[in-house]
Amino acid sequence: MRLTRFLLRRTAQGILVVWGVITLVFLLRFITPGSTIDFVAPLDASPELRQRLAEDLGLNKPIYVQYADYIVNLLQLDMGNSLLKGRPASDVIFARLPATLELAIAATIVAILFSIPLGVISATRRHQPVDYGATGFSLIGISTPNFWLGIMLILIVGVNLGWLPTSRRIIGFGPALELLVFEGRTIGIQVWFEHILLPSITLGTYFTALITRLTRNGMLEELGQSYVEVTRAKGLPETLVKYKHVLRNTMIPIITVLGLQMGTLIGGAVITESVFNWPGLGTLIIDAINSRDWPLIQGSLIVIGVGFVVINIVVDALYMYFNPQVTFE
Amino acid sequence: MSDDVILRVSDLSTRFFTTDGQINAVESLSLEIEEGEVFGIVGESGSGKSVTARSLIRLIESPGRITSGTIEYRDADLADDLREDHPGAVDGEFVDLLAIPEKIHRGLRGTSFSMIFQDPESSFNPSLTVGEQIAEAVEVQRRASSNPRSTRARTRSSEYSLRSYAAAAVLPSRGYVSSESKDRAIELLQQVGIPDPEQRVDEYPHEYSGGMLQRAMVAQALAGEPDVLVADEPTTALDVTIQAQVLDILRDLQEETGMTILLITHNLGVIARMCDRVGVMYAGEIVERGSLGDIFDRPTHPYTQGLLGSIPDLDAAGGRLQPIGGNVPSLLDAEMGDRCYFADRCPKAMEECLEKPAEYPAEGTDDHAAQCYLADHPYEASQALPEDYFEESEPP
Amino acid sequence: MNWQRVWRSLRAEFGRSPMAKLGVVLILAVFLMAIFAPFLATTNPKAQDLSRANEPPVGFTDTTEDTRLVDGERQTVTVTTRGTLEYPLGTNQLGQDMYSRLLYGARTSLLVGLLGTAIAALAGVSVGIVAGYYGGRVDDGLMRFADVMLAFPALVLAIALIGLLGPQPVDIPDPFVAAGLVSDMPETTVLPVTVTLVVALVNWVWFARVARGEALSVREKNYVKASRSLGASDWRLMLKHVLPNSLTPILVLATVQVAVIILLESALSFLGFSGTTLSWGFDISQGRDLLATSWWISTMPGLAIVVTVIGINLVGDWLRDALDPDIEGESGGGMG
Amino acid sequence: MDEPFEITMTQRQDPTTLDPHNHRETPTDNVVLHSYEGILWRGPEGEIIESLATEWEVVEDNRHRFTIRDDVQFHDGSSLEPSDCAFTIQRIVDPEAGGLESPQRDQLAGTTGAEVVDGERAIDMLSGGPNPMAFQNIASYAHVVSEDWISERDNEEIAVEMNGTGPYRLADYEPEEYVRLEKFEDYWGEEPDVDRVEIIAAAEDSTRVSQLLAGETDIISAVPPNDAGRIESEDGMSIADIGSTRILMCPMVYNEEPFDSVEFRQAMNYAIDLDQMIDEILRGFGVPTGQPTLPGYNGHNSDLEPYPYDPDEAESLVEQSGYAGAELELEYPAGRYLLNDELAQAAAGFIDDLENVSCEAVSRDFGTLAGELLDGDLSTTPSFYNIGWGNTTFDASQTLTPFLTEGTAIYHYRSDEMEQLKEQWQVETNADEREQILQEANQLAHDEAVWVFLNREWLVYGINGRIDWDPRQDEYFLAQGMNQA
Repeated sequence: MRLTRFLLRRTAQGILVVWGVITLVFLLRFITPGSTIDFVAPLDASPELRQRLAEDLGLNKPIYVQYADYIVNLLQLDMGNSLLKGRPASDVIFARLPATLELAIAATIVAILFSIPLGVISATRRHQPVDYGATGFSLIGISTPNFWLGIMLILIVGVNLGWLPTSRRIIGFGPALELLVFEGRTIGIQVWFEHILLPSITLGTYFTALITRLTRNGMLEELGQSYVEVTRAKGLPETLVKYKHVLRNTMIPIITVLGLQMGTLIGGAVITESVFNWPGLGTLIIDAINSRDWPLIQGSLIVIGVGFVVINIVVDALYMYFNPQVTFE
Repeated sequence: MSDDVILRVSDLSTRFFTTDGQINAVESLSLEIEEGEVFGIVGESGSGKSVTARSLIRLIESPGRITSGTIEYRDADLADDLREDHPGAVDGEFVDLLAIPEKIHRGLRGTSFSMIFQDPESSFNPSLTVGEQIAEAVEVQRRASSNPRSTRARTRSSEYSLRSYAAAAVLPSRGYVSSESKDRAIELLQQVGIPDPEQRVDEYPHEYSGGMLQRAMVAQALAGEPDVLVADEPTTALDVTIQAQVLDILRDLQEETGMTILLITHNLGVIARMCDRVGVMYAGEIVERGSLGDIFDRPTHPYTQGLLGSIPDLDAAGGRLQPIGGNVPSLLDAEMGDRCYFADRCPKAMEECLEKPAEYPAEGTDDHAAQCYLADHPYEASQALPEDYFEESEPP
Repeated sequence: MNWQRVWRSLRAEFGRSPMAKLGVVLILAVFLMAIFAPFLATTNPKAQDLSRANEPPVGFTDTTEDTRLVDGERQTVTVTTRGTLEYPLGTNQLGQDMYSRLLYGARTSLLVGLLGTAIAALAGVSVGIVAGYYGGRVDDGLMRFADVMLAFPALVLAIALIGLLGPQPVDIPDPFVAAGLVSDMPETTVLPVTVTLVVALVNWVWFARVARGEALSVREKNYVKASRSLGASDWRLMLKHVLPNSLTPILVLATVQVAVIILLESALSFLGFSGTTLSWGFDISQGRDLLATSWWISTMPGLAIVVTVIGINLVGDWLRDALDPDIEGESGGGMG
Repeated sequence: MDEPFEITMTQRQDPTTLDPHNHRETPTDNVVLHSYEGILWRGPEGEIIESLATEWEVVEDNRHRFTIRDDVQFHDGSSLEPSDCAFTIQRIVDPEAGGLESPQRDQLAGTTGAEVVDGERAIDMLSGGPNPMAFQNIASYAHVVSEDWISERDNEEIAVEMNGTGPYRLADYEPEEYVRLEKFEDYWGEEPDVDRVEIIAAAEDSTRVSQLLAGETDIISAVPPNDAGRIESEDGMSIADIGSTRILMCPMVYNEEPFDSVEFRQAMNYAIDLDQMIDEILRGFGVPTGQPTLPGYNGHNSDLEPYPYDPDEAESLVEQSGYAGAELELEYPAGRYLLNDELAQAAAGFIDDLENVSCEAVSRDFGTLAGELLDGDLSTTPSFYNIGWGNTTFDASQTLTPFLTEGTAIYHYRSDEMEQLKEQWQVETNADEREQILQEANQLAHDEAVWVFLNREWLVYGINGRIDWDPRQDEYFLAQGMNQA
C-alpha cells in the first residue's frame, strides 16, 4: 500500500520533471546560434532552396506554435524526422537504445559484482593488505578518466595482447540469445560477451570504485553500531552478521548515491561508446549535436531524461524497501 | 560451594590499546558465580562494568583485548566434547572460554550465554523487523539443539552458502529463519508482555516504544534459553515505572527457568531488588563482594560505604548513586600507579594505601571480602594522608 | 562556525593520516607546476619542431616501422629514436615538448576546475539557501528545477551546450611574461569560457542540495527563530546564520567538485569540445591515434590527470574525515 | 573456388541512407555504388568511361544524348529501360518528379530534366543553355534507379532498401551497424571476384587500424600515415595509396582585417613550411598545392608553383601590409580530414613563429563550423579557417565557383576579375577556350593568395593481403574492383 501510493506520487513528479526536460530541450534549440537549415541544406544550396526547406520543416512558425506542435507530436510518440538519417528520430533512437542499455547494465553488473564483496572484505579486514589494495584501487578508480582507461585497455588488452576485440558491437544481446535458444549456438553470446567486456569494464570502473568506497566506509560505520554487537551476542554466524545485518544497512546510503549518480553513468556511456565505437545513444548524441540534428538531439535527451526519472523511481522504491524508517512526505 | 559454581573468572584483565595510551578497563578480576543465582555488579560509570560483561562473552573488539585470565564455564557435555581437541581448555567439568577457538565460542553465545544491552533503541537493527531478529536468536538455539550431543555440530556455523547470504542481504524474510522460529518469537514476545504480538512481530524497531523494545530485547536474550544471562544496565534507558516492569519480568523468568543472571548496573535500587550476591566495582577491579546483606548491611570498603551513604532510602526503586567527592579515576595505564585506586577519593586514605591492597575477608558470610587494608586493620587517623596529598602529586 | 576548532581538527587529522599528507603534497605540486609553468617549462609548449616529432621520453627507445612516400614510392625503414633530456617526457606529433605541455595543461585544468567550482558553488549555495530558508513554494519550485537539471546527465548537457554555443576562449595574460621575467613562453593562458560556465551549470545542483539541507535545519534553530522575532531581516539571517553553518559541508563538497570538474573538462577536451589546445584531455585525444606507435602522448597527460585527481580526492577525504559533514551523494556530480 | 570469398571493409562513417539521391557523402556512395550504377562512370584516372550508356554525344547546346544498354536487369528482376535513366535525372533535379527534394540537385547544375528519345534506347538530358559540364556531371552523379520500384515505395523504405543494376545486391542492413551485400547473379557486366561484402564504419583512426591488424576487417580507409609502417611491416598486410580529388586549404575572408591585404595573405603562404609538414606529419603522403585546381583537372595551370617557405619574406610582407602585430585564430574542423588537426596546428605554429604575427589553432566541430560557413552570410564566417574540398568532376569550376565567386553559400572572396571569368567559364563550350579561362582564374587565385594553400589529400588504405586492389582517386572503394589475391 505504502509502496503503491509512493509510486503514484513519484510518477506524477516524474512526469513533471520530464515535462521540464522537454521544455528545456525545446528552448535549447532557440537559444543556440546557427540555424538548422544550414545543416539540412546542401553545401551550395540557393537561398530559395533554403527557404523552401525551412517551410517544410515548420521552422518559420512562431515559437509557441512550434512548441505546441512539438508537445502534441510527442504525445503521439512522434519526435520528428531525423535530419541526418532521414528516418523518424524515434526509430533511430530506439534502434540505438538496446546497445546503450546493454552497456549500462553490463557495467552496473560488473560494478556490483566486484564492488560490494570488495568493500565488505576491505572493511572487515581493515588495515590488512587486502584493505590497502581495495582502498588504493577505489581511489585510483574514481580518479581515472574513463576515456583514458578505455584507451589504455584497448592498447594493452586489445592491441598488445590481442585477447579481446578493440571495438564494435557486432551482435546485440537479443539476437545472440535467440541464436542460443532457437538454434542452440553459443557463438552469438560468445561474440557479444567478447565485445562488451572491455567497454563495460571501462564504464564500470568508476562505479566499482565508488561503490567499493561507499561500501567500505558504510560497513565500517555500521560495524560500530550497537546492534552489531547484539547480533554477535546472539551467536549468529559472522557471515550472516555481515551480509544480512550490516550490509543491508550499508545499502541504504549506497542506493541513494547510485540514484544520484545515474547521470554519471549515462555521461560515462557517451565517452565509452565514443572510445569503443559502440553504436549506442551516446555516439548518436554526439553525431546529432555535431550536425545540429535537432529532432535527434531533443529525442535523445528526452529519452535519457525519462530513463533517469524511471531509474530514480526504482531507486527510491529500493531505498524504501531497504530502509523501513523512511516515510516519504 | 564449588559444585554450584557455573562461571569462574580468575585474574581477568581487559585492556584497550588506543592512540592516547593503554587503558586498563578490567584489572585482574576474579569472581565466581553460582548456578541459578542473580549476581550483581555495581559501580559508577566508567568503572569497567560493561567491559567486564562483554569480556565474559568474549565480545571485545579491537583495539581492545583480553590480555590475561581465565573464564571457566561448567558444562559437562561441552567439556567431554572438547577434551580431545582442546585439552588445555578443559579442567574437569569446566571449560576455559578464553582458550577455545572463536568459532566454538560463537556456538555458545545465545544458547549458553546471552546478553541484554543497555540501550534498546540502538540494539536492534533498524531495517529488520523485531520478530525477525528475535527469530534469529531462536534459530540459533534450534539449530544447536537439533544435534545436542555434538558440540562440534552445534558450533559449526551451519551449511550457509554465499548465495544465501546474498539472498539474505536482499530478502530478509528468506534464508536463515524458519517459520517455527517465527512462531516461537511470537510466544516470546507474549511472554515478556508485548500486547498483540502476532502483529507486533512484523513491526520495525522504530515502531516500538523504548520500554517495549527493552522487553523485546529480553525476549531476544531468552530466545536461546541460555544458562547464563548477562544483563548490562537493562533498565537504565527506561523511565521508572517501566524499569520496574522489566525487572519483574526478568525476575519471574529467572525463577521459572532457573537460569543464572549476571546483572550489571549503577543502580543500587536495582541491585537490592534483584540480586543474591553483589560485587562492587571500581576502576576495573571488584573492590568488595559478598551477599546482598553483606554489602548493604556491613559494607567494609570505604567506596561501598560511600555509595551506600549517598542513598537516602534503599527501598525506593530508582534511588540513584550520589556522586562521591573527587573524580572517577582515569583508566589510562600511564596514570595508574601501583596503589589503591580509590585512595585519592578515600576519606580514610593512609600510607598503606599507596601500595596495592590485597583482598581481605570481611565480617559476614563466607565470601564477603574487600580489597582494602581497612577490612583487616583498624583505622588510625594518625596514619592518614594529608588531604591535599593527591592534588599535589597529580600531574597538572 | 568555530574556525579555531575546524583548524584544530584539520591539523589533528592531518597528523594522523599519511594519505592526507600525500594528497596535500600532490596538490601543492600541481599548483606550483601550474603557477610557475613559465619558469619550469624548458620549451615553449606551443613551439613546434616537426623534425623532432614523436620522440619518446628520456630513457626510452622507440623503434617503429616508418613508411613514407618518397617521389611516389612507398619506402619502409626501421627507425630507432632515443629519448633525450631536451624533451624529458618526449614530444608529440608536432614535435612539441610533452613536459612543458604537461605543465601548461595543469593551468587549464586548475583554472577551469577552480573557477567552475567557484561559480557552481556561488550559484548553488545562493539557490539552496534561498530555497531552504524560505521553504514552501519557493523551495518546491527551485528544487523541481534542480531535479530537471539532474535529469540531464552532466556530460551530455555539457556537450550539447558547448557544441551549440561554441568554445568562446578568452586569453588571460601571463603575469610573468608580461613582467618580462621570462621570455619565449606563451603570453597568455586560454580560459575556455563556455566550458567553465557549462561545468558550473551542470554542477551547481549539488551545492544547492547541500546548502538547502543546511538552511532547512538552521532555520529551525532557536537562536534563528529568536533573531527573526526580534526583527532581523531575512538577508541578514541568511548571511549571518545560515551561510556560516553551511560552510563546512560546502567546503568538502567543493573539494570533491574540483576533481569532478577537472575530469569533466578533460572529457570535453578529449571529445574536442573545449577551445584550448593546451589541455590534458586535448593531448590525450591527440595521442589516441598514435597509441600504438607513440604511447607516451596519451599516457603522460592521462597520468597527470589521475595524479591530480587522486591528490584532490585525498584532500577531500582529509577534510571529510576531519570535519565529518554529512554529504549526500559522496562525490556529487560526475565525471564522464 | 569452393569457398565463397567474403570480405569486410571499414570506412570512417556509416551511410546515412541507402537512397542514392538523398545524400552528399562519400561514405554513403561507398555503399550504394555497389548496387546502383551511373549512366556513365569513371576509370581509375578519372577519365569518363561507359557504364549503363554505351554512347554519349552533344545533340544541341542544351541537349545531351545517351544511348542505354539493353541487357541490364535490376535486382528485382525487371529490366532497365531508358525511361528509368530519364526518371533518375528527373528525380534529382525536379522535386515533383520523384517526390524527393534531392540535395544533389546542384550537382547537376544547369540540367532541367531528361526525356526518352522516341523509338530509340536513348535519353536526352536537357539544360537551360549551354552545359559544358554535362558529361562530367553524369560521370560522377545520377545513379540509376528503377522508376516503378521507386514509385511504389515511400522515401523511408527507399532509405533502407536497394534495387539497382550493380554487381551487388543488398543482403542485410542494420543502420549504423553494418551493410551486408551479396553478389547479384544476373549482373550484366563482368562478374566480380568477391562474393559477399560487409561494410562497417569506425570513426576513430586507431580503431580501424586495430580492426585490420586484428583481422576483424580486410580493408580500411584513411590510414593515418603514422600507422602505415605498422601495417606494411605486418605479414600479410599492406598499404595502398593514391592522391585524392580533395585539397586542403585555409581560406581567408577577403574583406576582413588583416586578410583584406593581399600582401598579408601572401605572407601567410610564405610563412608555412608546407614541404616539411607533408614530409613529417603526412610522411610524404601528400603533395603541396599552389592553386585551387589539381593536376589533370580541366583548368590546372602547370606554370604555378606552390609558395616556397620564406619566413623573412613573410615578415616583410606583413610589415608592408601594415598589419604587423596581428593576432590570428585558425579554426579547423576536428578530425575531419586526414591529419588535418595536425596540419592546421602546424600551419598555425609556423605563422605564430613569425616575429610580427601570432596565431593560434582552434578546434571546432565540423557541424558548427560548417554552419557558419554555409549560411551565405560572410559576417558569420570565421576570417581564417581550415577546410577540405573534394572535386569529383575533374573540372576547376567546381572549386572556383563556390569559394571565389559571390552569391554562393560558402564564398569568402570576390573580385571583379574573378566574376568576369566566372561568367565565361559557365557558358564557354569550346574546351580549349574554357581551359584558358580556368587557368587564368587559377593564376588569379594563386596571385591573390585567396587561401593558405595546403596539400592534396592522400588516400591511404590498409589492405589484408588476401585482397588485390588498386585504389581510385575518387575515394570510392568498391568490392567490384577487388580481386582475390
